[in-house]
Amino acid sequence: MAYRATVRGERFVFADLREVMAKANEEKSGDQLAEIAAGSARERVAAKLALADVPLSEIVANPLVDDAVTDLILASHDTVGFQAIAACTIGEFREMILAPGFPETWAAGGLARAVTPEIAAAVAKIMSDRDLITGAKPLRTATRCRNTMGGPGVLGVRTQPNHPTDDVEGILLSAVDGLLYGCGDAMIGVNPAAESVTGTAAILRGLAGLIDHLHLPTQTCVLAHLTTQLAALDAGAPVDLLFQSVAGTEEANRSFGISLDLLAEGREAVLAHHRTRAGQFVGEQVMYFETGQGSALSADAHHSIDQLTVEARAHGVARAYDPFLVNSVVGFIGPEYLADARQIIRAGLEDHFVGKLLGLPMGIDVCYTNHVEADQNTNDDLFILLAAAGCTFVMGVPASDDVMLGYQSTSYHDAAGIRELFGLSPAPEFTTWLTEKGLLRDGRLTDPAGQLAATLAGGLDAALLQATPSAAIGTHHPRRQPGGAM
Amino acid sequence: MAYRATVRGERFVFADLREVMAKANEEKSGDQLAEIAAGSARERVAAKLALADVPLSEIVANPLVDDAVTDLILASHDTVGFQAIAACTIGEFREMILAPGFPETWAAGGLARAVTPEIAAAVAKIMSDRDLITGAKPLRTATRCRNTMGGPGVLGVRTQPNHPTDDVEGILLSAVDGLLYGCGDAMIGVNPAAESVTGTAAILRGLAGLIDHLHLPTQTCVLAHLTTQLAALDAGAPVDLLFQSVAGTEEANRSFGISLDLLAEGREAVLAHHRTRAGQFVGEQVMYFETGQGSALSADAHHSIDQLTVEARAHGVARAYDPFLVNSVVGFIGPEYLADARQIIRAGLEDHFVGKLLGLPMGIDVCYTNHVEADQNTNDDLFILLAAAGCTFVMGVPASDDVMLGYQSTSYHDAAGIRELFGLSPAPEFTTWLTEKGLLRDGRLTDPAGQLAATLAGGLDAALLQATPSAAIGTHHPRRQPGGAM
Amino acid sequence: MDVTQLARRVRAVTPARIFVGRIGTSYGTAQLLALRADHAAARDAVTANLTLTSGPLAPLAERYGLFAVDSAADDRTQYLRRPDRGRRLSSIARDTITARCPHDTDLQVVIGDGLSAAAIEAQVPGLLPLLLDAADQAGWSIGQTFAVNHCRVGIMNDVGEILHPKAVVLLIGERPGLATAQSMSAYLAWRPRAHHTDADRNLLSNIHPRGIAHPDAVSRIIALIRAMRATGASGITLKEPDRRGPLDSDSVGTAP
Amino acid sequence: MDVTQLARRVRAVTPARIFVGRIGTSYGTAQLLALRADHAAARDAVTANLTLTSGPLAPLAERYGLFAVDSAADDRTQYLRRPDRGRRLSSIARDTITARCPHDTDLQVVIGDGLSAAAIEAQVPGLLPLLLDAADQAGWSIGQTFAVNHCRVGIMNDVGEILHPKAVVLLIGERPGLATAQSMSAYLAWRPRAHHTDADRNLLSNIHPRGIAHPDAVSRIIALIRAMRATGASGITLKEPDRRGPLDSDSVGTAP
Ligand code: B12
Ligand code: B12
Repeated sequence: MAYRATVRGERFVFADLREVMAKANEEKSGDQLAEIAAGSARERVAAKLALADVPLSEIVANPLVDDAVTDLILASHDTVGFQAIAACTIGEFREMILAPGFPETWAAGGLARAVTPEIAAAVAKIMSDRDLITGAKPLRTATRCRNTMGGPGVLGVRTQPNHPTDDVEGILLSAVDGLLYGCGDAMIGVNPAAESVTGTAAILRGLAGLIDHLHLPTQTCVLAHLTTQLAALDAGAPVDLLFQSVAGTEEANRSFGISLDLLAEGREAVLAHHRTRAGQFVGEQVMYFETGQGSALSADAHHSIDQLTVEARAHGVARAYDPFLVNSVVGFIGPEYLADARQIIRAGLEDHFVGKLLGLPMGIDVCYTNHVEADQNTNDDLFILLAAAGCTFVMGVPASDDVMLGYQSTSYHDAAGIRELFGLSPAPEFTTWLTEKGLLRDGRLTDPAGQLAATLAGGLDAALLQATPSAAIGTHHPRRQPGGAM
Repeated sequence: MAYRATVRGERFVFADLREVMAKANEEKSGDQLAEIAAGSARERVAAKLALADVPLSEIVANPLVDDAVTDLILASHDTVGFQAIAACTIGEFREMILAPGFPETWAAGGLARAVTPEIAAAVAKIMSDRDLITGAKPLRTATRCRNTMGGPGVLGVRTQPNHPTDDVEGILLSAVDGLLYGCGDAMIGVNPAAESVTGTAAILRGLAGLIDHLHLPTQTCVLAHLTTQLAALDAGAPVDLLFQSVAGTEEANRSFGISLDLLAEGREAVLAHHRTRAGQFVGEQVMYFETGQGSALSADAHHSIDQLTVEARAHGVARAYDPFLVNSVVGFIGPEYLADARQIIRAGLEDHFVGKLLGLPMGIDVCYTNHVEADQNTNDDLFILLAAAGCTFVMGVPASDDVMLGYQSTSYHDAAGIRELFGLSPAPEFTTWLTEKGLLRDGRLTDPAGQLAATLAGGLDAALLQATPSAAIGTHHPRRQPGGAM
Repeated sequence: MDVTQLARRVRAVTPARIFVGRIGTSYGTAQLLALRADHAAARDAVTANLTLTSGPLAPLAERYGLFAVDSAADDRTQYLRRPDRGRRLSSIARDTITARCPHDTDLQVVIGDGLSAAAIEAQVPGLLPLLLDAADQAGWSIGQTFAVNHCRVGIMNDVGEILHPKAVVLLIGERPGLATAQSMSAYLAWRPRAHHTDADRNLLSNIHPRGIAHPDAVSRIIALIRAMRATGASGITLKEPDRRGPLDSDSVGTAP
Repeated sequence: MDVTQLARRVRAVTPARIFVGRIGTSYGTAQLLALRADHAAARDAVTANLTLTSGPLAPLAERYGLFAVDSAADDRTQYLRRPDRGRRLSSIARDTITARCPHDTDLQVVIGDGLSAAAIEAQVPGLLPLLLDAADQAGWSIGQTFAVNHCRVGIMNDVGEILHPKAVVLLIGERPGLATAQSMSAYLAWRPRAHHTDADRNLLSNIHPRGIAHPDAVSRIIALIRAMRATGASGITLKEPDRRGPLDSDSVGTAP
């Protein structure tokens, strides 16, 4: 079915929903790369006008691609709740979201599950940045693992203490530094440089040791491939959160080496494992997903769907597995998908809004690479906009510089600073811990006393022993071993 | 005196302070147009490094240009208070500003007057966006005219109800619309299309009528040339605030048709006039200034000083006349000075920080023109960043579209939305008025009842009579007369 | 009178987008997208070039022998980033006007695209004949009108230096707004020359259908020229004469 | 142990910028500007081109007869925006390697600039000889190593289609970070061909002075190749062998 709109006398025709969705997007280099972007500002507005008049039911009735992700989305669609909004157009749905009272309806009626990813993407396309921020702010979803994320006034921080050779001591030291800034409540999550089962297990054990010895109310994660984490779990390593990068099409997920079944199996395995560690968990959300505009196109698996819509579908995948946290790593890949500061900021606000509307515990890795037209001021700006939008969590990377992944995110300093600026706190359990340890007073970081450093360092040494039990008796200090493969 | 720095083995030399100041700036098309910008990212960092090591005393001792503005700056410099910071380098001064306790020192000791515009500009150059925001937020300066601006938790809004032919009815209707959004507390300020004394007087009388008849606790301003406003004052029109665009060099001000003496005389005239209207004013701040990066260069009167520094000097000019409000109209001129969204956002944050550090009641007209690479999302973003930074006031333009000046600013909607998002209020006197009228309840806009519209419209008609007394007896409805020249 | 009646009153008196309603604190979808559409149109206006050989200006060019010269800006892109070039005539332009225009006239009219060629195309055909007729009736000698591509206001100085007219009127396209891209200004200067700044100029802005109408604009331009002739100066010291004041043509007659 | 001692411990074990102190919640000025300087350097690294004819790679090119071909990306700017082009060989490149490289070898090594030619210049001179020697000692037939300008990981498919090697090792520059622009990856694939995705590949990343050292990298690459040879597959099903595991050369010997 074709869509039409006229702008100042000029008529524009769009062949199908996929085309009108793509052309209604704000400018993105990735959509241009895919050769599906609007050719002019006028065509873009025309597509927005046409899209605004499309009823939600029409979007649900016309899947953009026929694959397993679409099946999953439709299977998990709350068709009963959907009746309340099915007749709305996208333009009306935007107004409904921004009108007073919507957050209450959304929360009370569980409207999130009535919204499909494609609907969420479509409405984001016709929203201004302020709409995306105002719209997202009141939509909060609380989740629980070893602590509680998403509560009111909480801005979580996942620390990312990566190391170029997965050296456990280096990792733990970075994590401890984060604690001094009140960071790590969302998770201490390490991306391993090596895809090795023993390396992954060693990091998992080291992090668990830190948590045990410091009595830290937070959860850990090692972001190896899901299959590697499961192998480490089989080998006896403690897994708090099972991670996987997910994309918005079946084919893109295949290029990531996963299937939806694998995700389901992995989740079951970790839930079972958690039951063996009774008493450690306050909830049953055990999955952590990362997404980001461009990854499907990067795998040439986007089926000519625009990157905002594919990203929303990735959120749809994540939602089906009841995640603890979901993270769009927004400027991570490079200029081929988001060319500059302006596109990164827009994408960050879109992904956050879409995730929130879908009911996800959505966080954003506010970041950029060194081959894109952006800099740390871009990060400062987007971080503050997201704090205003009520973002669930952000990243804490030492001085913003990830020494293994080669990109810049938000730092421990940034996170602490923005929390102060907005009067936001870490997760409640974590806030209690920080306050008890004397690291936080009246919501402000303190200058920690020397005694504390000793405690932390003690926890660290104990954790190191736990990571590599052999190190306790061997002559080699663990850091002298090549981390990833030890 | 030459300045030097080495970046990764590469040596950079800067001939003098003016060069190091210019090259330390973030990228701006205006500095490139003036051929004084850094040639590469490395040179820019080198200049920042060199500038960070310059002592404040050296900056004060080496004026960048010898003119009346410099004389004014030096004459009004608090050299005694300066002793406390004179030995600091710019890098140390940045750290002092960001350290806990600085806002208290600044407020208590009146440190603002010890800081010269050039020092404020220099420190802004080595700050990140987050620094500029965190640094500015606690530095608040309260001012008084017919109400109180700058108090804690207050975000003021100047409405700008312009009209292409200065039609008083059109202007008042636009102003009334703003009131329904809680806007107009900072001022109702009209830019006239025509530079006519009678036209200016008519608008001044119309606005005063609105205020009288609605008992509005706010102040008005007609932004004609200062000499035109004074002629209207002489002709008996009521002037609350005397406006003038100011620039950072004597020569640029001359191209604006003003001198420092003229500003002083104008201020005295309005103060005298206010004494004849006793009881209407809660304070003696009677000046309103607008500035903006690029205006000196536009008049070819920048003396090869970079636009951030010249802008700071314009703030220095404003400060000398004890202003009620100062406004940097940040993206107003065009791409020759600020090329795109990124440059506009950066300049807005810089101007706001510099003004605040200097002790000004600083507001920002968050705006862009249609020949620049920016759009309304840029405005949304910068507005929110400034709200986080504690900006004194912003603009309220009907649906963002100034129908006379041809540019887009922030709208009544935007202002109301951002106040809600951040929990900020209008000036206290104005909040009371809005609450009494039933326009505001618990800090949220209400849906005004029909009765209210009648009241407003009644005030409007009465005000119109006041604007052009002859209209009451003549046959012409005022709007049928060519506005500016009537 | 309720809010709806207020809104009706509004549309008669101002093009401003007031009483448009709100959803929470946001615009309705139609309003939001209308702003976007207008923004797209305004951006197009900035990049359009001026044409005398076809379109609405062609008959006028024919009638008044108009021709176009270039400023020192190479193209539209450079023009936007280099206003200094838009303020200078190219050397060919200098030669052309030296050769083709009478010098030392009472009035020299110049047309400049400025930031909106669309404004020129929309306003000049109506306004220019009225202006030249009025000047003629005032008994002033009139130069050869010409157009400048990629033109800024400062071009008046070069025109003054080369042709030595008494008064220069520059009809130039204002930057396009969302409400209209057809707004034109008339900038005026008395004996403009190098180093004249804006403090030495006067202007009338917002000449367009919802702004100043052509006959009104012309009588105000003429009144300003009279005032310049009377005082021998232009700029900041000269306020736009009150229409009932002593400088109005009715009271002062046709000379100066 | 106080915070200063912790900080000392840090510098020995990680290049991460930890325990750097704070002013309020901001960086100290020196730290802030150091990050800016490193950012400027990283951006330079992205735009640099690979050279075999001079600089650190020249002796190596001489010794191993290295030559360079181009991907389908025209230049650095296009390369950044068009990864699809960086994944294909230009048609000249296809002809060149068809003609100059032996086909059907056990191991084909390819060098790609990727996002950092500096990484290649810093790592390849040390690593390549060790790698080729080790492969030789394993008794594998080795192809003619060559370099690809403006290269993406996906280029391995074209190489596989044209030369039909068993294993391909692509040494490619990772995107530069602030800490180092010298980090290189080795991507591996077993019989790569069209439509292979990243799920069919393995890799070793962070080969640089503070990451994996050359001898270690080489033994891990060799171990991965052995594993590929043993299983006849690469990619997601193949985890990097444990260094003490059954696939280690010590225990499995030189074949496969
Ligand atoms: C960018 C990146 C990504 C991007 C790739 C998209 C893109 N167009 O670039 C995204 C976000 C999609 C990604 C995803 C994953 N990545 Co990754 N990624 C990187 C990173 C940070 C930089 C790569 C780089 O500079 N490439 C150089 C340029 C020139 O190559 P390119 O052709 O432009 O891009 C290709 C490669 O980046 C490649 N690639 C990226 N990641 C991975 C992972 C694997 C296993 C493979 C085979 C290929 C691959 O995919 C791109 C398209 O072909 C590296 C870290 C590093 N320091 O290298 C990690 C890294 C390579 N990724 C890693 C992992 C584990 C993954 C995931 C498996 C995570 C997960 N659990 O799902 C997924 C899935 C990868 C897959 N099979 O597709 C590990 C690999 C560990 C190992 N030794 O095997 C690394 C080393 C670090 C890490 N932990 O993230 N990744
Ligand atoms: C942009 C602008 C400015 C900019 C000019 C800088 C620049 N490089 O463009 C700034 C912010 C500096 C400015 C300042 C002022 N402006 Co102004 N400005 C405008 C605006 C919005 C657009 C002009 C335009 O599109 N120009 C077209 C392009 C092609 O010209 P340009 O060569 O690129 O730019 C030149 C003109 O803009 C000119 N210019 C701009 N304003 C003024 C004002 C006067 C009196 C003169 C003679 C020239 C002038 O200066 C530029 C450099 O030569 C108009 C509104 C409108 N709708 O036109 C008001 C307008 C022209 N300005 C006006 C006024 C009153 C002023 C001020 C006197 C205000 C004050 N009290 O100080 C000052 C000082 C002007 C001066 N003498 O220098 C009035 C003029 C009323 C009248 N009929 O005389 C207008 C109509 C509306 C308004 N109230 O702001 N202005």
